[in-house]
Amino acid sequence: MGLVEAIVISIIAASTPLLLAAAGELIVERAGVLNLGVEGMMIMGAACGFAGAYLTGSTFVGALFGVAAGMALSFVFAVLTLGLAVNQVAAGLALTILGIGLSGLIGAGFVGEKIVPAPQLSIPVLTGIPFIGRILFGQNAFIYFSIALVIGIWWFLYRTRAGLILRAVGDSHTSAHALGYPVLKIRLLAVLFGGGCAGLAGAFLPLAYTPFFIPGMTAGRGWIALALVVFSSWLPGRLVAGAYLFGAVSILQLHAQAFGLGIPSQLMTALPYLATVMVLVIISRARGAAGSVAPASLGTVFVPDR
Amino acid sequence: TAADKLKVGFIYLGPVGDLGWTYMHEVARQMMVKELGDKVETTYLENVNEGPDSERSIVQLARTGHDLIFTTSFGYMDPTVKVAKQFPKLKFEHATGYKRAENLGTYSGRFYEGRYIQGVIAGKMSKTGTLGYIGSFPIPEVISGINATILGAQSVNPNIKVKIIWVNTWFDPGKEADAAKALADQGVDVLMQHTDSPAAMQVAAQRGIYAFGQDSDMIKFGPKTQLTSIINNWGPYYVKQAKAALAGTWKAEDTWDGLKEKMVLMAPYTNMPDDVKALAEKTEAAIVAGELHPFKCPVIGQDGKEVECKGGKNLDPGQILGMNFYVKGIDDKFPGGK
Amino acid sequence: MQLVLEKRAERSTFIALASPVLAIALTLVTMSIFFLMLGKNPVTALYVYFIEPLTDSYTLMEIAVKASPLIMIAIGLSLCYLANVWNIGAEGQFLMGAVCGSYLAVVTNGTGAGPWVLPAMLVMGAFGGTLWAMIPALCKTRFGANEILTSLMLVYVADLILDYLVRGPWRDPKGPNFPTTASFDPVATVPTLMEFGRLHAGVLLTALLVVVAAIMLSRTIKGFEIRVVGAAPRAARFAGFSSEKLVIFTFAVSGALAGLAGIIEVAGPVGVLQPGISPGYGFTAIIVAFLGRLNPVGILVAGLFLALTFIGGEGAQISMKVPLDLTKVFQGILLFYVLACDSLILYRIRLVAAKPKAA
Amino acid sequence: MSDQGPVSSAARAPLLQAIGITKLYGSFRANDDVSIDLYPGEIHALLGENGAGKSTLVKTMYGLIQPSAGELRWLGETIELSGPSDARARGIAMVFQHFSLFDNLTVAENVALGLDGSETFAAMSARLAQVSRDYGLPLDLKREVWRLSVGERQRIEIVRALMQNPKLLILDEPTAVLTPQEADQLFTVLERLRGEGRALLYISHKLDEVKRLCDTATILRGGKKVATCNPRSETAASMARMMVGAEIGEVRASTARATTVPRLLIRDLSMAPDDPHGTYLRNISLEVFGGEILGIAGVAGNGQDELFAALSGERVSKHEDNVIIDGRATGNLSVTQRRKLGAAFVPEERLGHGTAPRMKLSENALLTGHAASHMVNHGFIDRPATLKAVDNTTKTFDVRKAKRDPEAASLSGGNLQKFIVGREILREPGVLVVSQPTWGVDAGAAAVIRQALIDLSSRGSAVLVISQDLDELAEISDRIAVMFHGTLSEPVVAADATREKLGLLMGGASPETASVEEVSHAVGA
Ligand SMILES: Nc1ncnc2c1ncn2[C@@H]1O[C@H](COP(=O)(O)OP(=O)(O)OP(=O)(O)O)[C@@H](O)[C@H]1O
Ligand SMILES: Nc1ncnc2c1ncn2[C@@H]1O[C@H](COP(=O)(O)OP(=O)(O)OP(=O)(O)O)[C@@H](O)[C@H]1O
Ligand SMILES: [Mg+2]
Ligand SMILES: [Mg+2]
Repeated sequence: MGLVEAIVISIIAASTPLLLAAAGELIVERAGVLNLGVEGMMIMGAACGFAGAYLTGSTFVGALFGVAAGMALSFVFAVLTLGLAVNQVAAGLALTILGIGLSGLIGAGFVGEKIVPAPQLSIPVLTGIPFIGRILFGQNAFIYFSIALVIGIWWFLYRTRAGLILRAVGDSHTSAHALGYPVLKIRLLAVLFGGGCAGLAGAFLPLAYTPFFIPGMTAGRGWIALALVVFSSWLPGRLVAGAYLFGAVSILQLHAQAFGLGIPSQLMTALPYLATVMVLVIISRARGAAGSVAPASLGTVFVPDR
Repeated sequence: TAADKLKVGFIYLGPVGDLGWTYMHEVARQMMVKELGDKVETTYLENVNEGPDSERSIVQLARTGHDLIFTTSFGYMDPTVKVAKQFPKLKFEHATGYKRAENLGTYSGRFYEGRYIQGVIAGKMSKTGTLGYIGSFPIPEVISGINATILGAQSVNPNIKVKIIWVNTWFDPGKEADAAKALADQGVDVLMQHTDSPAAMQVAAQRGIYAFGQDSDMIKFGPKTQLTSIINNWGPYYVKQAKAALAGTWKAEDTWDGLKEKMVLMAPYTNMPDDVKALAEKTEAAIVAGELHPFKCPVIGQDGKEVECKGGKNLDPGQILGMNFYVKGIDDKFPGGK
Repeated sequence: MQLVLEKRAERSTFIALASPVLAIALTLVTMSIFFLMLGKNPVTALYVYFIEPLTDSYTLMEIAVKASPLIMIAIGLSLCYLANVWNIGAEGQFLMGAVCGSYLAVVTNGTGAGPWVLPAMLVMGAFGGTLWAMIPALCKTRFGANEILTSLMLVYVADLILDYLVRGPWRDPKGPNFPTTASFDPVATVPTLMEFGRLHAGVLLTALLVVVAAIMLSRTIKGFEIRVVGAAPRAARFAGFSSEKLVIFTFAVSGALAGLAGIIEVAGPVGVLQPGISPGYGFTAIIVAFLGRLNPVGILVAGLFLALTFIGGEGAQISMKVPLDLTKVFQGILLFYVLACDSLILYRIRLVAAKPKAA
Repeated sequence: MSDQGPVSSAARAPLLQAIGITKLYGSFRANDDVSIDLYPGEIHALLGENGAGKSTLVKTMYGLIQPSAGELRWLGETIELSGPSDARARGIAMVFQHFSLFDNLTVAENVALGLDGSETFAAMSARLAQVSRDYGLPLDLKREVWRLSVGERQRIEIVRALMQNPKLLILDEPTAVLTPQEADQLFTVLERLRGEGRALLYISHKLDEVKRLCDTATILRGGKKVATCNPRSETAASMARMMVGAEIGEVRASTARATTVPRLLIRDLSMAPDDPHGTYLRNISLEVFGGEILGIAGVAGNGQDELFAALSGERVSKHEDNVIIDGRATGNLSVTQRRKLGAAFVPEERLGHGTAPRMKLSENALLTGHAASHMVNHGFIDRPATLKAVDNTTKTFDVRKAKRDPEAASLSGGNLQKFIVGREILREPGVLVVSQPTWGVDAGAAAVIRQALIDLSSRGSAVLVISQDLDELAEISDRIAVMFHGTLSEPVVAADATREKLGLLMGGASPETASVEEVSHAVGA
């Protein structure tokens, strides 16, 4: 395996949890809801995903557990923000605290245990193709799923009526309500979907990336995922670019260190963050007066008249 | 009765389940409870931030009747000193620090001894001649570990090279795995780490290269991968100090124990040919016997100059505990100021 | 049957006062259930969490010490949020305040410098926070870059800058090369107010800030400007208020307050600059700001209350041997209840019979 | 009541009957036992003051809100509408008073969202193109709504309703934002729909057009039905009397002479829009003399917003002598500085622009009053002064509200507009620029506002009124100029300005400014 190939594979793997969580949050925000609790849902997904896989021996069941855990937590968020019109920023942050606490309690019994990591695809001839073989045909299911998910989201948003309705709800909940769309129900579904994705992203870590569970193992990836949604200007294509950019800089700085370039490691570690900011500034500047394209009702509460 | 029970408190840096530094202190606490039974009552506070929270946490233990308090991270040094002054009747033990008082002792392990053995094994086992080292933060303890490793490796392979990646975290399994992959991708065939999780071990296992565990025996995470592991074995020390406190013989001391006193243990030497294993065992025995010191003078620095030898035969403890140079043979630039 | 919300014509003042009480009551019930399941006495547990810390002068002071930075940061953040400026990088501004303020402590260390050092450090700290906050502010006003992303990313960068400095250039030259500056000289230390304990002058500054912010927001034209820009940006422009200038202003003020909180923590309770000086104050303060309904007095209460749960949680770890995670779960639940009950101030909940679906 | 109804409808069965509809908001009766019958082939007007309950009633008919009491009958059969889709399924379509559009979606997507989705998007788009051609309501399907003018947006709403092939079409104030030509065009469409045997329910404050168009009118006052009549046999005044329950005063004409000194002078003002889809202002010059009201007519979206922003100082120009207020060059001064010079402004949008909706009236008084320094001392707000300003406005302009200092949003549109206009006029500005002073405001409130403008001018102030309502301009202006594509025509004396002439100018027909192609674009033919 050549170095470049190896680096590409590492980048894809490092970007995948970010992509999964951010893709879910993109749908949530497209529906007009800002759920800042991604980190909390991810760590719950990690804890429950590991528990599921450990207890049943199946990565797939583990992933389902992770999805369910993320959804369960996001449901709490939905009850508060949709049902009770609570401020979304505050509820999202509270969700993070709750998720970290709960995952610690749930995961405590599984610390130090180990599972078989998610298998990697192996197709006799294809996987053996030089360079692209491993990249295209030798990854684990999470990675294919993350790509399929983003393509699916793109297709859903721009090619289906349900996606149109979702975008409409995010653009103007008053208009959507006036036309008779169940705004809160649609948002509930979006929030649950986002929770599921965040849970899956969290589950990816102990199931495929580093097959064991440690409290706090998401290490801030939920926050990065949130930032990536902003970075993407709520566009699925750009989300992939953003997640992979972040992953790429994260991995490349490690390689640069290993080559012994002698640059302070703190600067290297800061690179992914700095790169993201700089690219965002460049994009924003190019977009100029057209301004932000955030869903117009993002983060605002909606209480229908009856 | 409760009155003659010894209440022992612990302040932990991470969560008890971090599988690394804090976990090993927790294992030791449990050992103390097991050995001393109802002669002791123990309490721990986990995830205690090294900044403004730590002093309060220590005071809270002091105020709730804990007679012996272990603060288990370097960052707790100043708060521990302060609280020890406020509670002169209580006994304090601070790990890895250097400030002491009448009622405040310090303790740490000579982990570099284990690192040296790992270096010897790595030098023997590496085919590519390049070792990979994942560093958390460039603090003296980690630096001395890297140096000891290289000195050990050079003793069997003078041309050994090392690639170092700093991840700037003690604890981010994903990042540790990424660093391990990067090293493996760059042709490293023996991995060492000075971060807390078993992530690097698992990457090594996937890649079919060798690795060393850290803090605890991680053989479970790499049955065919782990060569050995340094084990932080605080248990006997904790038991000893608690017994001393119970007996009224506790004194504030500076304890810096290594393989000989079994504060540092080596996990079984596995996955290596018998000759390497024999060499490792021989090295260990020599260190235990005091015949071999990893930092035996002359130590040559990266710049090719001999490091001043303050300890006579070996570098003195202060030089090792505060190590801020790389030895010759490490190509990388030394991180941080001199 | 279905629960629906109905907007109240006017906010209910009674519920505004009753809601926290209700929230705490609900939390107590939930916690009691938890503790019963764990086989512990819920009454003791609740006493440990909420009452015990209030019965003792040391913990009372500690509540103030813990709440002080949270409140100070949250007040700055509330100005941002009222103006619809989404600064979520207060943690980074806190760290940079600590760094810039500490610079003076580091260079004057052991030089016998006069009592000007501490005031100058506070100014530098506020300046450092502002400087760091100006990056997202200017990226927003100049290039339209979303401040949520930029301010958040800069938190990580600030953390690494601090790390670099204390491991490299600012490391205590006399220490054994550990990542910390030398302990600050007395002239570079925030004085404590009592013989014992850690209650320090920074707490007074926080109290003063609460008053100033309360007056500023409700009585001054600047406060009005902030509220209008947030509530109705177009009306604000019509009133002659520039939202761009306000982005700069609110970022600058919140950065300054976060930076000030940072240097006070370092020069006060911590006493040296080292990694890990913040237990996430910048993020916790966001919750404090919203829990306090973006109102200075509310923030004061919310900050003290959150500090109480931290210290009560510590007490529970010690005396009941429950894991820290349980405390976090309770904090999360408590926050949810508080937020949920607060929504009753604006809405009333009504039970409605679901209409049968017309075929 | 049936004895008052048109003869033709007696013979046929009603399509939709609302019987005894009552809607409670808390204890407030927005609708109180309202009954109304809608017949196919008939345009039924629903009239009433602001807040009379018209929108509430039609929202009930569209299933958007559930009545507290009463029932709906569809072709004689009692129905319960669980929601708008339910209503649409039966053939009820609605054009909302406040648009129910999605700014960031395209026209086609907006229309698709108003349909049940049983056809593919492509088929829907094709049909949409067909329908908009058929009814002469052209739309650019791929454009996003935020790029469109108000008239075009109204067109989307109407076409969307037509796409449902409705049996009953409800239109809530559809002409409030249309030019006379656009309105005429809409009437043609509505008449055609009536001819096709559909029932139409039509809400409007413009009684003349009701007289022209409608077969029956139901009048609400305070949530109650007060009359059903044949608008053709009533006068506008008699209907207004029923709506208000009292006589509406005539507006007294100005008595002042225009001075020879222009108090507001616009000199060769050109300005790029701040959003890329706004209108360029091109070489605008105008003099407004003290003592006169100068009206600016024009189709919305021809640069009125930009002109207002340039005059108010919400956007400053580079050249200071572009805008001269009482002899002072102010082109580069801020809003606040212009106010200090004695200028005052009333924007078109009441909520969110003229006022901060969730703030109290006293705070909204401060919104523009802070410039005139007596409300602010050394940066501190003088609360009593702001409250006094509210009281003064309330008293002088008869602002009706529930308590002394409520939130702006809790006032009805007409009362809020009176507050805003009063807030500015009580400062006795030397120059007043006001945009759409009486949009969607009922006749009573409109009369108060217009009178106040006239009185201000007669005290010697220069008043510039930007309005789409030609009748209004004719009623109060001394001279009228027309905006088209960012240019301003020479003002003509109001007495000489016929409706037709202005209408043509609004379409860009003046020889020096417009080509034929532009005309058709502007009027959307
Ligand atoms: N959701 C609501 N909650 C409480 N009161 C309401 C609500 N909606 C309307 N109202 C009240 O019902 C009254 C009637 O409102 P409605 O919108 O039906 O008036 P309208 O006749 O359409 O007025 P306009 O001519 O201004 O459109 C209003 O005065 C208002 O006070
Ligand atoms: N959700 C609501 N809650 C409370 N009151 C409401 C609500 N929606 C509307 N209203 C009330 O409705 C009234 C305004 O009704 P509406 O907006 O239909 O017409 P209007 O404002 O009277 O006049 P205009 O035709 O100019 O819009 C106000 O009194 C307002 O308080
Ligand atoms: Mg209305
Ligand atoms: Mg209406």
